[in-house]
Amino acid sequence: MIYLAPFTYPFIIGAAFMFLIVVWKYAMWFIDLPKEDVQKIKKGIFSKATLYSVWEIFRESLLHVRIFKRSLPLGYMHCSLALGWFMLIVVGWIETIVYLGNSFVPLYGHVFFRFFAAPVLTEHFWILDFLMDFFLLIVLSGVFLAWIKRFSSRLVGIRRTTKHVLTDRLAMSFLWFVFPLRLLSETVTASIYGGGGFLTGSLGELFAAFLPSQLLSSLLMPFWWCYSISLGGFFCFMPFSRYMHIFTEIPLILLRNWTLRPTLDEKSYDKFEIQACSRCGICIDECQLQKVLGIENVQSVYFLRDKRYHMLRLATAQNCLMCGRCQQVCPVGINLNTLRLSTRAIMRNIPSEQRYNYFNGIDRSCGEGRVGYFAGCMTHLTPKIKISMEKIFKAAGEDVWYADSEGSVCCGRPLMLSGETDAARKMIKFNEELFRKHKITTLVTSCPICFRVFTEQYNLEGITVLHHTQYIASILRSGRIALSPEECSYVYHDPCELGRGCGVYDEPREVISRAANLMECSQNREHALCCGGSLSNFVIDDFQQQKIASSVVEHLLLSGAERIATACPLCRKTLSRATERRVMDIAEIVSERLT
Amino acid sequence: MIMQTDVVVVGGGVAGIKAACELCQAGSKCVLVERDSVLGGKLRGWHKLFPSFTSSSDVIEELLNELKQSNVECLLGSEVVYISSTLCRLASGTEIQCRAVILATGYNLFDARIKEEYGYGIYDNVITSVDLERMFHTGTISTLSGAAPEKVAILHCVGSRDEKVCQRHCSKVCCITAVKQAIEIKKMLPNSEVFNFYMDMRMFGPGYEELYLTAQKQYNVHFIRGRISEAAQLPKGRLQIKAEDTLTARPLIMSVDMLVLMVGMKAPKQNALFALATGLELQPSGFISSKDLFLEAVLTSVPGIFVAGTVTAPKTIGESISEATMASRAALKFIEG
Amino acid sequence: MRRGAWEDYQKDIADDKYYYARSCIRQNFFPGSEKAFLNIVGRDLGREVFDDPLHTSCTGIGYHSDIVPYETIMTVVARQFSLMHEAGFENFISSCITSFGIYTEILNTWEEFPETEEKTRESLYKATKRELYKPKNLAHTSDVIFHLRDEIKQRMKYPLVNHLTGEKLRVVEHIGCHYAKIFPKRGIGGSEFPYVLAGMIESWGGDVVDYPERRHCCGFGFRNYLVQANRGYSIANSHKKLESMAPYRPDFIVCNCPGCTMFLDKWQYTIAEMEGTTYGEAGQGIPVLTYEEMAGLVLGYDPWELGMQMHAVNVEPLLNKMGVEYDPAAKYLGPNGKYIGKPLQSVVNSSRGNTSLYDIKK
Amino acid sequence: MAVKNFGFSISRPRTIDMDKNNLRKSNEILRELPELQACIGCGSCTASCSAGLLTQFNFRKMHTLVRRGEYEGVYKELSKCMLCGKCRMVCPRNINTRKVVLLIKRTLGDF
Repeated sequence: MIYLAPFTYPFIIGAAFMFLIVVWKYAMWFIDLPKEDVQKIKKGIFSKATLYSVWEIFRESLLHVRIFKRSLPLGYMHCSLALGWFMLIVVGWIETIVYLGNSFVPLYGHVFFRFFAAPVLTEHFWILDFLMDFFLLIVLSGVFLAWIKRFSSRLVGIRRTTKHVLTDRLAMSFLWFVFPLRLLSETVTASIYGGGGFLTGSLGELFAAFLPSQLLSSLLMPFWWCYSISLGGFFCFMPFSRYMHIFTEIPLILLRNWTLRPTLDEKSYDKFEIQACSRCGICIDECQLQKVLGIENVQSVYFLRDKRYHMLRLATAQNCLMCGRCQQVCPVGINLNTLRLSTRAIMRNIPSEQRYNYFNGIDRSCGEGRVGYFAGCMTHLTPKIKISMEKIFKAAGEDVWYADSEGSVCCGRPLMLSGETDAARKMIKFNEELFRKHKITTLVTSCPICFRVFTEQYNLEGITVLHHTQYIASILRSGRIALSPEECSYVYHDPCELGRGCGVYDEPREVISRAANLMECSQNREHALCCGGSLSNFVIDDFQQQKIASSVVEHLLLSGAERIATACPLCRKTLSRATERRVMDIAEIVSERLT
Repeated sequence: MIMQTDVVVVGGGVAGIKAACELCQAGSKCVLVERDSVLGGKLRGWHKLFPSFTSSSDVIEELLNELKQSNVECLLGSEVVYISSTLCRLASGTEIQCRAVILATGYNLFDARIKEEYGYGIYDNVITSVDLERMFHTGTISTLSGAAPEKVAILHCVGSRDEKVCQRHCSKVCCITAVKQAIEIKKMLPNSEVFNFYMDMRMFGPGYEELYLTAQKQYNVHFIRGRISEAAQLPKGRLQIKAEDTLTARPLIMSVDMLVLMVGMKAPKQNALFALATGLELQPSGFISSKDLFLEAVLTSVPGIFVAGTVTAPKTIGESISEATMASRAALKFIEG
Repeated sequence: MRRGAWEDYQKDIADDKYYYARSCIRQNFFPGSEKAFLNIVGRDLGREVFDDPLHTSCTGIGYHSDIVPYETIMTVVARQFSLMHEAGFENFISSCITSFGIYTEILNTWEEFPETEEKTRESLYKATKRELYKPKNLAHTSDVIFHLRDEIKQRMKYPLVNHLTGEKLRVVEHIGCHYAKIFPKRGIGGSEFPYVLAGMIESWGGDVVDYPERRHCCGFGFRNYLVQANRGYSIANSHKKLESMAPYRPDFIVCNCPGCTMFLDKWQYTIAEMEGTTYGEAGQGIPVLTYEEMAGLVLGYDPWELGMQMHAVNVEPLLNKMGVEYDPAAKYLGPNGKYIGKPLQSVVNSSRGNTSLYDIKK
Repeated sequence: MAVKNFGFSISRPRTIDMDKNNLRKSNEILRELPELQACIGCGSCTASCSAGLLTQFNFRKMHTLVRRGEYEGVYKELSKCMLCGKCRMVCPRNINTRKVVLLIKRTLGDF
């Protein structure tokens, strides 16, 4: 067989270009990886993690199980395109081997096999023809769904579809044409030379029956040309468009399973995460800024897009509640919050030696004990929580050192959220030293914001850090305090920082159910809503915060509970503004029910 | 000449007109006495009313229509020289015998020239809130040279809360008027900058605080807490003003193209004359005392003399009009015994 | 309209028979001015002015520096009044603004609190065996010149006009805080739009500059100057006034108060030496005159006889503008033709450069 | 020119000169965040301020100075802020105070 036809050139050029660019990009990213990450790769590469990754790649990059879980049509769309195309390549390969044995076939010979083979083939394996047509049909159905999604995303199971930039649109347009053109080219080929499966063969017969053969012969080359051009075009734009995710998700899964993670400092690994985003748009629906306030263009998908194309504005980076709901549903498992934080740090981290020199010598703590209590700034605005905790400590007979009873240095997380990481580290250092100076062994805090930064960023070796709900749960279990339950029902609002942030879901529920009736709303635990008062968002105004809070209250009360319980002073204050019902911190509930 | 009637209403401003209408509609005879040759009082000088930007001429017209339908006898250009609960003597010599009197004589505007440090009447572009309303009437705001001002300072409390000029009381409506006028200036001259110098913002009425917020957020009117201490003329008719920005505890100077003085309400001198003749009690501010601030606000210490509107204290147009209704009802009750 | 402001502030000024109380600062720093006053009012305009050698300082500087108590100064002032009575006069005029302020303040105190007058009467008697007689009329000497401004106008030789261009001279006037700020009703024109100096300037053909810091203190402020550590505050006030008047390009400053004359004049020298800032045309400084000097120039007195060589800022540019005839070389020659010494070259006067003229007659 | 030392210097005026101050940055800030003008100077932000408890830091005064065009030292003062967000919780005029801090610092730079 002679594999020489000028129409293949666009494909050859496109594919070569794409190959070079992708290899070059990955090479650069790998070279830039910091030493620790390289160590991790060396450690992980010959471990079970790699085997597991292969399974995960098959499951997520081809089958798209996570998207299926989210929405059947959307999952099917992604799966049909990915798996369908993959199978076309695999079966195409088998086809050439079956027909031609082991002789060398160039790449374009595989791709345009029908063109080269149809005039010379004498016998056909119906099963191969069937499979090729079957997978082509699958891919075409995916393309069809993608079209529909552009016009009405709801039919595919999401409310919003992503808005794209120019290179994405160009790549997408070429992609949309690839498979319909393949169908047409193969159909016309089949109409002239015969062969083809249930799709191309039958259509070919139909064409041959109704169209003059002269017309068909004159159409043959233009169709193959177009098919080749659309493939080549797609490949040219691919490395610069969102379709880069097709390849990038594979190394990402590997690297992630080798325990690489993004950090607050920007690093090369971030590029894998950023470019692995397929812009499926699932995060848009999850975002309360979109759902409640109708704010577009700030969600994770847009954040990653803008960051990738170096067109990220501070207003976009700062307009996020960082509730973590998007991260929870991201099918690619991108660490969206960390990326946003490190990005803010790049944009706004201004190191200053002199900053916070006034911390020197500050110690406004009082009391003595092995247990330290850090109320947190926000708790000072909800004194009832503070008083309740004092009462609980007393009831448990605990000797407590109150770290910030007369004011304190902030835990540092609010500043870290703004991107000023270096300055925040000064606070962290100060508080670490303060805690060590007073030789505490347990640190209890009422504020999930503080709790999260204590566990994530502080070096508190030898000190057990507990959120007050955890502390209360432990003293309840050990019987140091006892409660007389009340006949009242509470629905528990999971604070983002405590729940998704630190994985504390059970202790608050355990405590509430010992003090009263606990009820649940449908979006709870990992899927809990954000109250809207988040310190991470620097853009939305109070009116918008309140609107979010109202929607959250509405959802919470659907549970039928009389009151709302939460475990965060900020959530408690934000939700209180939106409802007449009592919103109570768990500490308050407990202190009222102490026996 | 001697006339006889049931009730004499002194003062043809909004309160007087409304009181007279109510009395006649209830079937009693009444005479409305007005010193000026036209009815409407101080409201005639106003362009739009806070906080709704209602045209003041609409309000006057409405009241005058009502007056026309009520067949009230109006004596215009008649100054009252003597008054008691049964007799009202005019400058022309006419005597009106009556059974009750409603005083709706209103207020005087504080003469801004007394606060000479602001240079009203001395510097070209120092004007009062009333002058500004006059400009709104003509549709153009301009300095003496005819140019549109780029920077305007509005000073609250001129002749209010100022013991140096014997005006301890708050004139109540100037704060909101200043906010209203600042917005009107910004509406007419969007590129101008308006600075309000205030001591306190007394936004007591419905919609006032909202208007204040609108002025701040939507119209970017600057509010600086501090009373201007003095003004001085700069070359080309501009003015330099000095104040303390008390919120930063720093003195502040700036030059402006126009300084608007929010003149307060002053009790008219004739209040004292009335008081002397009738035994009415006066407040330290010079306004007439009501018999009781809560239950008998429109009654006075003298039976048969009733009060409506700003004769007792600074009030808004709405408050004056509703008080007129109350006063006429009380007067009717009184003459019916 | 503008004149309306000061018409409320009129006061009675006696027409003749004045008892003259000198000023500590004026007689020391501007001795020619007091001499000129006596000459103008006594000799030229034929009024009787008694210059009593017996009277003392009113101790106002000590009073305003918290050194002399009020009771003491009341007794000192009571003595001046009885001296006036002994000399057979009823109209007390003082050369000093601070004295004028103090006399006004004390007369008012006696009026409001008669017991203080009684106490003063006793103290005066105990100390000096004198009886207290209050003056019938109290005025500042500038009030007298203001009162006689039209008579001076009739004898005017050099109006306040640039004789080369015919333009009116732009004059900054400064009345001094103690003239009208304590009792605005006792000052002509009050404290906001004072007219005592403005009236003279307008009568004699000049234009008054109304600039934003017109009412601001000259910066003397007694304690603010007398304590060296506070002088930065004192000079800052003069600096503020000079900065404020500079855009109006005044031809000269005329002061009511001897202290103000001194500070507005001498601080110009200090500011120039400290930071190189000079005011006035070509950086020659703005000449600062007493109103007696102004009246003297208008009447054609010799500037050196008026003592104008005592100023830190040279007055020659002004004299040239007004067309006053004078002998530049005689500047540092005293009344008897003896060289009185001359100041070192300073930044504020440096632009005049050539000072060799003066050395000829050395 | 030789500068003479008289043992004192001219005290700098504390006056805010609105004519000399350049309000460009101040206007820029107000354009981006008009709600800052809605401040009524109640001072609850300063009263609740975590940094204000430990230092002389006065947020209300700082942003007022910025609005008057007095930028000097403001950046350094605002760097005392720990961004804890208490002020925003208490502001009766619903001003996004944390945004104000970041915005002023960003606009002024190290001034």
